[in-house]
Amino acid sequence: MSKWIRSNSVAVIYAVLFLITALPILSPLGLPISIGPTTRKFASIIDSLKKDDIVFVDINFSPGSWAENGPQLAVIMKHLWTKGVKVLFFSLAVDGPQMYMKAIGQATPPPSLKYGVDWVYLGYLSGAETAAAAITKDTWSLVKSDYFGTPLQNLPIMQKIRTAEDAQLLIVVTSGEMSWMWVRQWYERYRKTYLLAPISIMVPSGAPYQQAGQIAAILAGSRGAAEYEVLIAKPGEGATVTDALTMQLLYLMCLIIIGNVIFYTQRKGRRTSATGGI
Amino acid sequence: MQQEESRVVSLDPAIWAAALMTIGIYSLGFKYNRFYKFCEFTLVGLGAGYAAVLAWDNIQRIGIRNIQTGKAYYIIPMVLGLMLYARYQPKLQWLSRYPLAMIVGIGTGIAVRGTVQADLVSQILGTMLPLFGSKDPLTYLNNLLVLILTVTGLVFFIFTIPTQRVKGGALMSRIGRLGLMIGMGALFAETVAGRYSFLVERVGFLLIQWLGLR
Amino acid sequence: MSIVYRRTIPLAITVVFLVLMVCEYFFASPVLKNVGLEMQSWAVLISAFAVGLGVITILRHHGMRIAKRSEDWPMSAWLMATMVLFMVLGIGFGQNNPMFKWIYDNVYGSLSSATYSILGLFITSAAFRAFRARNLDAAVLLIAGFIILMGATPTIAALWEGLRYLSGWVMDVPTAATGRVIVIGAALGLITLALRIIIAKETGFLGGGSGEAA
Amino acid sequence: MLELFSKGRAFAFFFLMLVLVVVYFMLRRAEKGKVPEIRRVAALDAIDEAVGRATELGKAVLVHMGYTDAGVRGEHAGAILAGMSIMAHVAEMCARLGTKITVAPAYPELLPYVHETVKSAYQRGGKLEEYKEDSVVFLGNQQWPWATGIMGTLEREKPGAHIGVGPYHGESLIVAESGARVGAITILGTHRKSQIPFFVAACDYALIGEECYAAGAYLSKDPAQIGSIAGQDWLKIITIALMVLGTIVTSLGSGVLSDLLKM
Repeated sequence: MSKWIRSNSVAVIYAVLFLITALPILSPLGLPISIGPTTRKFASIIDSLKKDDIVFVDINFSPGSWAENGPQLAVIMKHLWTKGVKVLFFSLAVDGPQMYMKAIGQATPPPSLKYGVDWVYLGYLSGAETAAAAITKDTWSLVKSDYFGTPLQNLPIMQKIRTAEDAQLLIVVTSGEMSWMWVRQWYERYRKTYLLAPISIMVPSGAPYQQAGQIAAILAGSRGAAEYEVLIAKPGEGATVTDALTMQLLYLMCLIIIGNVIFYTQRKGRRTSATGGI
Repeated sequence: MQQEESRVVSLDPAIWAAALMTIGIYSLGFKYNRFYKFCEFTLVGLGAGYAAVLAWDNIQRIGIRNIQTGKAYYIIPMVLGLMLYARYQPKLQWLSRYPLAMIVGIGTGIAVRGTVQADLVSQILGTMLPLFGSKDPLTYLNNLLVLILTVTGLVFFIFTIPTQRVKGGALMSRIGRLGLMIGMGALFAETVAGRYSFLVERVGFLLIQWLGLR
Repeated sequence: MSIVYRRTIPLAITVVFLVLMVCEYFFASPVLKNVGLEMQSWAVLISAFAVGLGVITILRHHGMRIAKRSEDWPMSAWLMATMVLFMVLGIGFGQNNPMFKWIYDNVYGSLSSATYSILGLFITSAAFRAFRARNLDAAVLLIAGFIILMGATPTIAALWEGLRYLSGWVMDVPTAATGRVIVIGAALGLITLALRIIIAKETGFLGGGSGEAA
Repeated sequence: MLELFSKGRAFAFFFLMLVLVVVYFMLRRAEKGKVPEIRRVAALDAIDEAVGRATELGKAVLVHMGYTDAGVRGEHAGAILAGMSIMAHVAEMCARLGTKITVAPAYPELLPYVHETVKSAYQRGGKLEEYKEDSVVFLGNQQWPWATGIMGTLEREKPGAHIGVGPYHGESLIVAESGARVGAITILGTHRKSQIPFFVAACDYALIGEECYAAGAYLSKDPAQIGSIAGQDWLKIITIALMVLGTIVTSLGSGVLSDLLKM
């Protein structure tokens, strides 16, 4: 048995990883988490919105990054619903509509809010940065109707929205490089608040923008979403993903320790340079 | 990952296709097999087909539409594009080099021009931080550390000047290398969590949407 | 003479466009800006034509395998079939064709995201191998990585608040310096490479071997 | 004078000119016979060793030049060309030693150059008859198809050496780890700082940033090209000097130098 494990060690490592990942998905563990300062700042900015303030939300990701961006979008929606603000959703990513539908299924708006009055979704807008420039400069010139085909003149909410000047806040939920472009198109041009909810591997690249104040706060991936869920007491998928992540990371740390123990007790094996030959 | 009510295996062929393909790719983690090969060949085939679709779209959008709207000189890049195919005609093979040379020139130009501002000037600026002043002393210590590690790191990469023979050169290079090791370890670990979340998404898809286990 | 056609002229074209793109970036000239933008869209157009070369390469490669009845030739046939099918659907019926979309979402999309998420497996085995304290450098790599891993684990971070600051420090100070060293070095290296191309010292990329056999 | 330049790019332009002048000067100096001594770069020396080892074991060599969606017309063109130089060198070695080589470029526009490079390497080695058209494979120019294809190719060919320099993105670790899995000596390099740690962790040898760009010059052993690397080194010294000077000036409360750099 132990011989078999040794010769198939990689396969065993992977198999256990799958098990560890599956466990919290099947039954959430509710592991404790601490809430970071940027998550607090992110939430407090949304919290400081007044009734009838206008918020732009770019749903800018695809199914592949749902695990990170989905819980973010859902928890942001849940928080927005409680503030009585008017929300303009749109997507600069092709798969945006699919993601909007999935998120709103999880963050169902309270019955007091009406589509077309309190929020609207414009669907996918092609053209990346050009589209960003256009929707902020003159929303009505870029789109004529919402995602479901209703002309803008029939949507009460749209009577209040003509340009970015009407809005107080932009929230971008994204898995891509489009976030830096929004600094130019939103913060630099209109000097309005910009909140970013990226996947976690993008967080370091966003740090300089945050330091410079161009991005007001960054919500870091699924973990940020989980912290946010705890903060506003609205449990959601972020906690599940974070549980799984915790288990995976603990497992990896155990593996690393085991690897070192084996290395020091045996001191043999394939001779490779330890640090990529540098 | 969706909170679906039904606790049964999915009957949707789309979900089945997606699930089987996912398992096929994962199977490589355990052993190379024909199922993986099937998935691989499917993806490579579809990828090449998709590339062709996108390319055709670009030819229409940039080439044909511009010509139709009066920018007749877009004939030139169209002809240049066609010249690439001269490669299949031994006598005219050299013709295919010209459009290529042009793209290579444009690309290298774009690479070089962006790098000076973003990677040289702004990085030098980023290092020029005060070492004393009225703020928290820890800030200045950190500023100094960044400066030291950047300088020694650059020294470590010097190829032709024998830094080892300069007094203190060997030590600087050593510190630089250790600094690099910290950075590499940290950058690697930093991305681990991000990469795992994609695995969570896929496993969630398999367990919940496909098998209906929750 | 053939060298003039085959090497000198292409190299000259590369250099001209390289310099043009660099000038466009630095100088405030509307004319240059327009020319630069136009050239970039020419490049997109020419590259679109190049995709055909890829398709031909695939058809030849796998066609040959089928003709020779090489091992597993039906797989090659399958690859060609998926490619052609996707091309016909996407180009002939448009990217909004329901069948095209179905394959894109459920097969192409699933295979792609499965491949992306297999990173979760590979990063585990890579970390298992790499994070071993074989010598001082590797130990430093391990410690830095471990601190970041602990900081990234929500439960551990919840137990000890200080960890968040420690891992923040590792990212902000030594790792920032590492990033800077790499970026500055790469920028200098890139410009040097471009200069070697401009003065025809580095021609390895032109096809036909490196420098000396020009 | 300043209005000639786009806003905030004047200093960068002069810095670029300085870089070019210094490199050109050192290059000329080396051409005239003052060739600098170059230190060994383990990862670059390892390329020759790896090809040699693959030959001894009767195994093949797999080479690629990374992946980026814009190909050679985009911002990563330089790194791709650096990868092409290494590929040319490896092809030449393989032709000389009679080792099977497979090149898998992710850029269709480069296919003609790659074909010609491999073919002429065999031609120069006097082994044109051994050259096979299918030593260049195309696995598409889309990220995940290409990465999947590389994984599969590695598993099927079980090459002895696996060498790649160019831009790499999310697929970097997949490519590196797959090489390690099949026991190939894996030597990968990139200029993208976010992917280098993966290569350092998973490869036998990793080429870091500038080492990729210097590879062509280093492997060519051409004095002029090595001179250019010396120029690059002197620029590092100048950069260090600027940083130290800038820190001192800033610490004294003056913004002169930072204003100059932002010019």
